[in-house]
Amino acid sequence: MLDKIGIAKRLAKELKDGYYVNLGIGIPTLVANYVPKSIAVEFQSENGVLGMGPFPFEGDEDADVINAGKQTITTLPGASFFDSALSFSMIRGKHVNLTILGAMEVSENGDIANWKIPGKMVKGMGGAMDLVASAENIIVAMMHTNKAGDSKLLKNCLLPLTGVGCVKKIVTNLAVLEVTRLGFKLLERAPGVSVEDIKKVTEGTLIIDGEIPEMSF
Amino acid sequence: MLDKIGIAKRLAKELKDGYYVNLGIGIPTLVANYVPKSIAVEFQSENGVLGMGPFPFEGDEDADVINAGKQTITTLPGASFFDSALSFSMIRGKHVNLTILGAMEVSENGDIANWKIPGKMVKGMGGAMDLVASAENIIVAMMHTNKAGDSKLLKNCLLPLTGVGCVKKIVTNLAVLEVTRLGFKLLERAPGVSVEDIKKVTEGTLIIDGEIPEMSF
Amino acid sequence: MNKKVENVAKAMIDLKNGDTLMLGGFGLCGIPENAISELVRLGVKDLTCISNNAGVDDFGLGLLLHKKQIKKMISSYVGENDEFERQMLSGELDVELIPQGTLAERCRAAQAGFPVIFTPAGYGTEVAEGKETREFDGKMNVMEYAFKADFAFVKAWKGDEAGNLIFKGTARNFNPNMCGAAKITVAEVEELVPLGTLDPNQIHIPGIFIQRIFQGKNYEKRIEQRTVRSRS
Amino acid sequence: MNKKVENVAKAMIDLKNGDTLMLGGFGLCGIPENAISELVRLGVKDLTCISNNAGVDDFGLGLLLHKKQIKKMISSYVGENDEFERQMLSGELDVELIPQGTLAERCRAAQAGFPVIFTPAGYGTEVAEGKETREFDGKMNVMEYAFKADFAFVKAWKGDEAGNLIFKGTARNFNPNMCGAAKITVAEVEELVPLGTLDPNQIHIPGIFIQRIFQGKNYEKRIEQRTVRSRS
Repeated sequence: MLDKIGIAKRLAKELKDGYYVNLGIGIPTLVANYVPKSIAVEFQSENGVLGMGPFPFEGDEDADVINAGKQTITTLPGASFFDSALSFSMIRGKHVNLTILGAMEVSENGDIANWKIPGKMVKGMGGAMDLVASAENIIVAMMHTNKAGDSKLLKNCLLPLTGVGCVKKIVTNLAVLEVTRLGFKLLERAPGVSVEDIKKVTEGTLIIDGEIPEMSF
Repeated sequence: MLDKIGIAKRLAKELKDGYYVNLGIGIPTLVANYVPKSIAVEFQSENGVLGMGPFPFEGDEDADVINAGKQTITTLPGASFFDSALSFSMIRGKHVNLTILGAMEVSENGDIANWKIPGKMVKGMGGAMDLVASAENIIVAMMHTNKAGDSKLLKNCLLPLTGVGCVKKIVTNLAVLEVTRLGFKLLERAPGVSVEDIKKVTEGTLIIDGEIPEMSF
Repeated sequence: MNKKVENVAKAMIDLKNGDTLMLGGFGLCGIPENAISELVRLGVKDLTCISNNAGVDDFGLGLLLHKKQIKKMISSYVGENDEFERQMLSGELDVELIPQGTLAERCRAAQAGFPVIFTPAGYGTEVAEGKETREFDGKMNVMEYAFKADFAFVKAWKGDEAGNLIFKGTARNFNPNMCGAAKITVAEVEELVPLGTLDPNQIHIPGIFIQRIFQGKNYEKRIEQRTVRSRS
Repeated sequence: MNKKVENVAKAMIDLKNGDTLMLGGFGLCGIPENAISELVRLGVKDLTCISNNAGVDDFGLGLLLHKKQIKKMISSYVGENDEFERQMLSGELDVELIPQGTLAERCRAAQAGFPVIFTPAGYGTEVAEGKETREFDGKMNVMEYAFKADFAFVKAWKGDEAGNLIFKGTARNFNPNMCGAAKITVAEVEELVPLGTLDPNQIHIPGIFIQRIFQGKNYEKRIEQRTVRSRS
């Protein structure tokens, strides 16, 4: 079973040389720490920066340079700042190559719910609806089950949707799965996790085709 | 009767303090030379400059700084350069206060034709269609008649239209006219021109209400 | 072309109860701090505020919420504010949540004179409920209207009396898109520089979109999430 | 993120007959001179060119027209070109004239992922013939589609290997709006500067919209209308 850092490390393997990547809040943010040295990627943050670097050294924080999580950041050589409209032109126009974001639920046809729980305070969708509506390569990073132990990989989402039929791949603490026409196709198991373990906590259709390899890092 | 410079001088009286103005090619361009000293106006050129100044001194021409007529220009303090989309945001978004442009024909309901003569080489509408479709204050500067002596102020335009119901005022070599619901309302006569003279060469409905004053400069 | 006004009070002399306001900023970054303070001081009520976020409890739009001056918020994310939550759940505050890119583009549409946009964002979700949807090239889109607002309050880094603006870093965000998107756009700047100082080639927003500009003061620029790494 | 290619030939290695090209520039100002020369050298045919103007007889797109490489032009103004006129009147050349603001925004729509725009420009004229029209707020609009193009060729003043661009003066024009509006955007720059040289706050177009960039050469920058005043 993976912890959050393990999920982030596995997600980092999805990065390809030359990718522009938008990372959501939470586990996805950690992915930036594990970019393979052999490739160049640039991180876009929808509040208006491309080419984000690490957090600033203590005392170097600039209130005017933050990411979409409102965290103080730095920029790398080649970075640029821009307005919100141009930022979403990058997203809507499919110039961002990969979006990694968290979710409360994903359905077997690729629907995603990650912004609203009826009866609870709604914080808003932020840029998530634009991202999932347009990105061609969307990977969800999440725990396989919620705190109550219920599967988050469902036949149909129960929560209000963020986007329809958009998720391509899911990396959880237990597995890597691809969203196919027939359901969740199991691609990899987390170390020490069996196919049976994954079956038990996957409510949506799970496709197991041959031997399922254990993840390698 | 006015010459081109006279028309430009009369047009300059339409400028108000604080106006952003787009001047078309031909007579309208001359208006920039007669801005009253008491007011501040800024000239916008749709190829991407605000705050145009006079032509450069000989030898100072910069191929990268031109106006929409492709003429080399200079800029004044407070000028800015921008892309074509933002330029037409200024126009379509009604941020430009006054547009002065030439015309081949104007109809009594404010239609304008100024871009195409069937059978002749069509040069294109350039920015004229955007300007006339959106500007709230459009003044046409033209000769009252064409080279054949026919009226250019018509009941209906005969040439393909550039825009519909958009012209507010017309300044010709003979008169200043306002486009009203009932037709062309004669506001002023050019020096030495009688109401009869204007009647003769105005094909569209001409409204003469009381004494028509001679233009003053 | 002098758009300069003496201070923030002069800049909003004709603002009234019930007005619709656009306010730039993302989180607390690039918000028009002086304008917000003046709105609090004026005590204007029943405001509709178009702003990506709603501030925090004791800063930004949170200050207006605290005094119950806001009738309706149009935002994409409002998560950092307890008073907001209380008013929203009690029904005192009307909230319209829309996707962030849609928010930006509805501002830009108003600035650029477009009546509507068609965007895929929100299709198939409750954001699209009651809205026209339409397929183009095999993809469904939602029709969204340009905003209509009385005032836009934006914050820039540098500006001149002609209204030309330059923003800094990610404090740019929605500010340029809101310029000229309301009947009156008021810009507050950290530094009002003499005309001719700004390079015409490097101006982010030309003055034509701005009606009033003033030199702001006492910028706090609060940081919401101070994240650092150690120097070792 | 290195988008740098050695030269213009490498930048258009996969360009082919029948492609649709966007070309920046207004008149002869800010046109991608190197790309145009290479298109002439390659002799590719049946091109559709989206460009505000069509050059003059012996410069700019006029060079391609002269060699009959262009099948169709989509422009707003094509007035300065005798060969253009001849080919158009003889029916050899297909010409679609559209309003300049519509041209800019159809590029921008492609860049920004919008399928269509609704603009008042051209309503009631032959430009609107055969197109959907619709009233919003009492005003009629014409529906126009985002362009689809294979290549966009843009010319910038300065750029870096990441593809970040800065334009100069009115040579900016359509260039930024075409970046990322085609499958492949090729930028040629007068000066390719080392990464990190450009101020992130002053970049007109971030590199994400650019696939290939190269240092151009031998810029002629011809002036179409040399207008001056005497120093006396």
